[in-house]
Amino acid sequence: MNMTSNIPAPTLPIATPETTPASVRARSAIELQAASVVFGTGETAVTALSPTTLKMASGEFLALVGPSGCGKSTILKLVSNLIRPSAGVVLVGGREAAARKLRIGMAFQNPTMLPWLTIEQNVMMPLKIVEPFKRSYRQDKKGAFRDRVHALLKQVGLGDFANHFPWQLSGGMLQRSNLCRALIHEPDLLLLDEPFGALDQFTREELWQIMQDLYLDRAPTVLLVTHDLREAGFLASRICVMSARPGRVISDEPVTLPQPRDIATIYSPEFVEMTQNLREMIAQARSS
Amino acid sequence: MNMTSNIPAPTLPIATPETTPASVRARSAIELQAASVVFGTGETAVTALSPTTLKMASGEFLALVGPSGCGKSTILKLVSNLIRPSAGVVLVGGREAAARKLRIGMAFQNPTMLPWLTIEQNVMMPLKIVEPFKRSYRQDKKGAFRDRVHALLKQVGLGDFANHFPWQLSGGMLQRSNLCRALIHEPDLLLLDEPFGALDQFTREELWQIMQDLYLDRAPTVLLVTHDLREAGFLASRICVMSARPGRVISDEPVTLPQPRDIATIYSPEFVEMTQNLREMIAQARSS
Amino acid sequence: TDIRFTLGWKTQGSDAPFLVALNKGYFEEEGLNVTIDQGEGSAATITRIMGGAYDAGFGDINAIIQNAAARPGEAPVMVFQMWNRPPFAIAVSKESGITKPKDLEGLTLGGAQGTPTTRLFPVFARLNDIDIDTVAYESLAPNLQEPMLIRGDIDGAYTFTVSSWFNLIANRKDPAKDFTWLNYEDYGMDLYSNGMMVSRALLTENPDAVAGLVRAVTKATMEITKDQDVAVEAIVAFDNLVDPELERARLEFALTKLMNHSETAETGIGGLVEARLARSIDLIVEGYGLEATPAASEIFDGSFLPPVAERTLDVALN
Amino acid sequence: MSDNLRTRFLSTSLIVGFFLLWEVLCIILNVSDLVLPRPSEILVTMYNRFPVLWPHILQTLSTTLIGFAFGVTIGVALGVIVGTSKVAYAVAYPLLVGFSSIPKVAVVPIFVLWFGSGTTPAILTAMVICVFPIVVNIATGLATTEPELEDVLKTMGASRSEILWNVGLPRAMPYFFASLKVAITLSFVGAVLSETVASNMGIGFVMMTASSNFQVSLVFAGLILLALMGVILYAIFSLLERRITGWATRGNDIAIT
Amino acid sequence: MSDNLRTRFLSTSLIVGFFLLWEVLCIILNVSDLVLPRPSEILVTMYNRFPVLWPHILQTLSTTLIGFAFGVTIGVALGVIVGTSKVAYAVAYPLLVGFSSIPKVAVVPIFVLWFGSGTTPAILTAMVICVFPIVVNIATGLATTEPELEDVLKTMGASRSEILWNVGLPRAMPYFFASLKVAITLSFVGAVLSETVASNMGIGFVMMTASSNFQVSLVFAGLILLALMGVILYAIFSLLERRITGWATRGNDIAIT
Ligand SMILES: Nc1ncnc2c1ncn2[C@@H]1O[C@H](COP(=O)(O)OP(=O)(O)OP(=O)(O)O)[C@@H](O)[C@H]1O
Ligand SMILES: Nc1ncnc2c1ncn2[C@@H]1O[C@H](COP(=O)(O)OP(=O)(O)OP(=O)(O)O)[C@@H](O)[C@H]1O
Ligand SMILES: [Mg+2]
Ligand SMILES: [Mg+2]
Repeated sequence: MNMTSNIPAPTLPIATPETTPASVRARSAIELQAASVVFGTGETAVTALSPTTLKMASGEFLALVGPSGCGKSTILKLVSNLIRPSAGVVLVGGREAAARKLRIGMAFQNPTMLPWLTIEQNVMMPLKIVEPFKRSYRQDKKGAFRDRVHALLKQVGLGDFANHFPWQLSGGMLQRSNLCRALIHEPDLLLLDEPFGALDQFTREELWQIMQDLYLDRAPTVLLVTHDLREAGFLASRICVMSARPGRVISDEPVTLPQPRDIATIYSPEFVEMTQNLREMIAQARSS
Repeated sequence: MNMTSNIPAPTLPIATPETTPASVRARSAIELQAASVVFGTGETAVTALSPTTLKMASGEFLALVGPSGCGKSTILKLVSNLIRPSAGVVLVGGREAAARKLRIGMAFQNPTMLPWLTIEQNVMMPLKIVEPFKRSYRQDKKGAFRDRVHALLKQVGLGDFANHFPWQLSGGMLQRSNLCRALIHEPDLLLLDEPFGALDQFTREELWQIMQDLYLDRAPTVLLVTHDLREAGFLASRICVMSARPGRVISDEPVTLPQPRDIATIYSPEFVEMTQNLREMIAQARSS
Repeated sequence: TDIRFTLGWKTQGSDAPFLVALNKGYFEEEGLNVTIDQGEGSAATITRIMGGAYDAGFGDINAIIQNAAARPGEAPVMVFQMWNRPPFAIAVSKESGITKPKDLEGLTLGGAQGTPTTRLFPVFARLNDIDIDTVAYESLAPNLQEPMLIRGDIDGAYTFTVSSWFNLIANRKDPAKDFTWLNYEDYGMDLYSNGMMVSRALLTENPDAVAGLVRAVTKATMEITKDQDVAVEAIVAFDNLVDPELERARLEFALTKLMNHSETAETGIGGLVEARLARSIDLIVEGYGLEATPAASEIFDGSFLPPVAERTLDVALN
Repeated sequence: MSDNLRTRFLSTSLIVGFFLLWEVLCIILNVSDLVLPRPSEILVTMYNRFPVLWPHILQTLSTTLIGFAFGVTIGVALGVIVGTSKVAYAVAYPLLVGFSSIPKVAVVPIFVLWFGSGTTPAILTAMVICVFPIVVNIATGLATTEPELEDVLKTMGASRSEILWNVGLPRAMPYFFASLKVAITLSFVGAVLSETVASNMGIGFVMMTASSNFQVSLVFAGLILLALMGVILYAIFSLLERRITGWATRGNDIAIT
Repeated sequence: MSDNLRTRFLSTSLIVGFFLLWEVLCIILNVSDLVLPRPSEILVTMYNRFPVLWPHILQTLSTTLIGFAFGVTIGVALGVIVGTSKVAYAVAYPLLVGFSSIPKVAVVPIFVLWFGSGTTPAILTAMVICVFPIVVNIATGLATTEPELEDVLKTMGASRSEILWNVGLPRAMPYFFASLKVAITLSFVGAVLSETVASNMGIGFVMMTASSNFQVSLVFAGLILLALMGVILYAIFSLLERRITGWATRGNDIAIT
């Protein structure tokens, strides 16, 4: 696999708004106001999320950590407007359910590639659906789009698998294509649900680098769910810790380390201290 | 969640062969002789596994680490006889394709719960299919089996979710039920494909403990695929490192630390050194 | 003896002889256990019997002739010639101004393919000097004939008078006033038509049963010529869906227009005149271009009929 | 809940609307009742003739259900065979497709010749006519089962029949219920068809008698009765379907407070 | 490969065996050729009468295909509506089930009275008869689409129609192809039915003529021709199906060396 972290974020071979105007940018600020989610009714009701309040400015990179089943994925679904809160309000760019109008890139926890499409076609999907790419797609710029997809796939080490079907890929490979699909259309808001979970440490670190470059370059708003405190510390500008189900945000700290960070940073004493602190906080939350 | 690592491995409330006879045990020795797997033909052919030779004695706990897509899952599928090698031989208990006769517990990388069954029914499935439980199942010992399933689910923190359907669970919860399904019938051969990948560190460590207790108690043969070197070091009696696709085993080292180990062990200098060594080995293999 | 009996069509008043025999137990008196089923057409009766599903039935003698020519020794045999006049006619609307067969040239006629009227048209055309190539044919299901005739989709219909007459009434037309009927009988086709036939097997293996059948039917027939109330009662008992008044009218139509050939005076009802049958056979053989000419004896067997005196037709409508 | 009620209200009124439209169109376009009677006429006829119709309804319903039950059994069995064996697939499909392309009217007389007229051929026809859609859907359901799900049982050492019972058939249930809806309507058609050809009982017989006498509104009363029976059975299957294949049609059920 | 060949050989010989069995049984049981002619007789008749039959074959094939094409279009459209809207589901299903439970023989005369005899009612009948199975399967396919797959497009801000085109319909393809197999056979039945009721062309007309002339083997020649046409169309759909829904019927394709 020819993966080096020096490769720049995928260059766009076709004319698209390279820099999103500030007005649009402001739209990607996120606010949860006492938003809660209850699935089902009666005896079988499950509170997936306690009333949670959380604010994110545009361009922030927030990492969300917390025990299994605490409602992390639920928060991502709320923000992306896939589900509505049972109570409370979810605002994106100051408006309810405004996420529709936004360019969102979402990497689901479970890579849900469409089984009838090849990896290339799957990754191409946002270009087919999301404006302004959609327009060019119709104008038959598919060739250029294909190049773009191939470039991105190559970057994550899947250059040879563009024409394979999802079920012909390994778990980690699927997760990487899942990430590609979330990134390909340069979203203003990135919602990533454990996007590196099934990857070995090295592949993971390479993708961290790519992720960081992309963030520093385009400054989208990013909400990253992860179980890896080092991942959170390396990438995020802020880390929120959630309690066990039904979850609430119990800690909300900025990461003060300067960006860009490099892999060596995670072995630095400040970094180790920070992760240790987080660890303890989570441990406490669990026992309470 | 009321999860303490002190809970013993699930006690079996019904009469089943608690200790597998030695003769059966010997059957769970594994041997791959230059086994290779090629998917597809012609141009699209993908070599999933280079000719690989690997031996495991009965009762061994082997951890398999390696970069994404190198063929780890493929090895598990070979051993469980889900696929046949394109070339070479796969022996279980000294015989080809003998896995059929063996009590195997397999946790797939992607939790494949049957969507029409509740978690309880899903976890119960091996008791319905695998001898000698099958017999008792027919004799309507379902009540006892249900207790057993509930006990195990409770142990992994899913006590409240027995009657939920798979799609009502979070990613990590699904993975835990997936593990339960692999363990419920006390298999002689455990094949675990990243069974803790989607879990937070604490839940993960608790499950490590449960896993270790179970291993020390019943000494099944275990083949564990993982990306977490600490997990490998904590649990395994031997660690194999694979090269990038098409994979081969490039390093095969025993873990000399005495068992049982506790979580503190992973912060001990020997342990850290061991993982550092593994890390370097993998890094080298990647760059070659 | 079990006898499976098929009617010529759905339950109609004209089937009364059989239904009365059934209803009043005349078959039982002869030691026969008869079950009667509805039919699919008076020609299909022959197929049903030849196929072995039925032992006896009410059907068209002309279809027997056709089959006897093709499969000598297999076709059923007529044992009671119920209708000695043919119900075959072409109906055209009065407005069309058609009065004679020749006028049909250049028109479109419609009708079911199974109806003898349709199938005998070539013979009719030749006898009446019609250029058959100029007459277009429209194949229609029986229940479409009258509606399409009324709507003018076809110029004329190949009808079975005893059915069509009343279908036109049901369609709120006056069959006598609104339509002209070109009866085949009036234009050189003095054919016999429906009657009771039995399978060859029954005839040879159980002649007593055949005799019984004929006796029972004769008795019933004689009874209904005098008393149609009995007939209507039997019809409704067999099929309570029918309109009793309509079926009474249909029965009267059959009695007065299909069973009253002048020859009946000598042959009695059920019998026939061999010479006339022979003429019919020739007509049919010629009309269909059959390869063999079956003997009259192969078509009709009058030996089971009771003495003529017991079969003298004297219709009294009440 | 209120959403549910609204759906029900809307759908009921639309169905009622359909019949109203039929009534109104018949009046406006001046359609002769000999061609297409108005629903109100049909209803009156149905009401008046109900005592006479009742035994025929029972007859048709029972022959249809018996034939349908046999048909479903055979269909599922054949579907399983066709869906799991390549040879069976290659043999059975062409034969079944061929047979199904044949109008059953042509087959009924053969049944009548072999089994006499009446109930037996009606049951047989109801049976043979409904087998094919079930076979197709069961076979497709089995063939499209995700191999991953089967792998779960394979690793447990499950036999082929265990895999079929625990994975294949449950997975094929949505397909099965879809085919049932088609099959039951075909069964009715089959039974009625056979009754029109050779029987002295049943809705088919009624319709034949009525149509040969141009009692058009009685014919249509028969048709509406058939439709009603079909709809009632469909409703029963729907209930079953909701219970059994709920997992496949799940949506999000978030409690909004 | 050799496995494939063996399957083919086995299935061909089984199909041939079926016809041989028919032939032999007819001879042994001494079945009258008025009831069920032997395949050999049918073949001879078919061969002898082929020039006469040919235009009728073309007629039936073309009306069937036209009706089928309309039917599929309407079926898919209706299926999409029924599968995506609750109200449509509650309205359309009962009406469709009711209509489908009615033997089409009763409907054809109405078509004939409205549109004249011949090709138009045949096309219409072929059309209406094949709509229902398609609706059912498309609707079921859409209703059972995994919400996770739809979510992928929803997060991209896709419109309902985009989700339908990119997720719903591709997902429903296995269901669609299953229903096509049933639908094409029904279309043939429908077209032939209409031809027997009112037409001067087509296999249905031939069969009517033949049976009124007691030419049973010609009737059966017509039936066999229908079956053959059905099988050929089925084969074409099968090819399409394999290309389009291969993803759903995938297996492991390990190269054994
Ligand atoms: N569709 C649903 N129906 C019912 N309950 C649900 C549904 N989806 C999620 N839940 C419940 O909501 C809770 C939170 O789920 P969520 O997926 O947000 O957890 P998570 O924080 O992402 O966990 P993990 O780290 O394991 O992925 C869980 O208890 C789960 O059982
Ligand atoms: N069914 C299949 N058809 C074709 N190729 C396959 C199939 N399954 C796996 N492969 C290929 O085999 C290779 C090894 O896959 P495998 O799943 O064993 O990887 P892995 O080591 O488990 O990786 P990961 O850590 O990402 O899960 C991959 O390159 C994959 O593309
Ligand atoms: Mg989650
Ligand atoms: Mg894997």
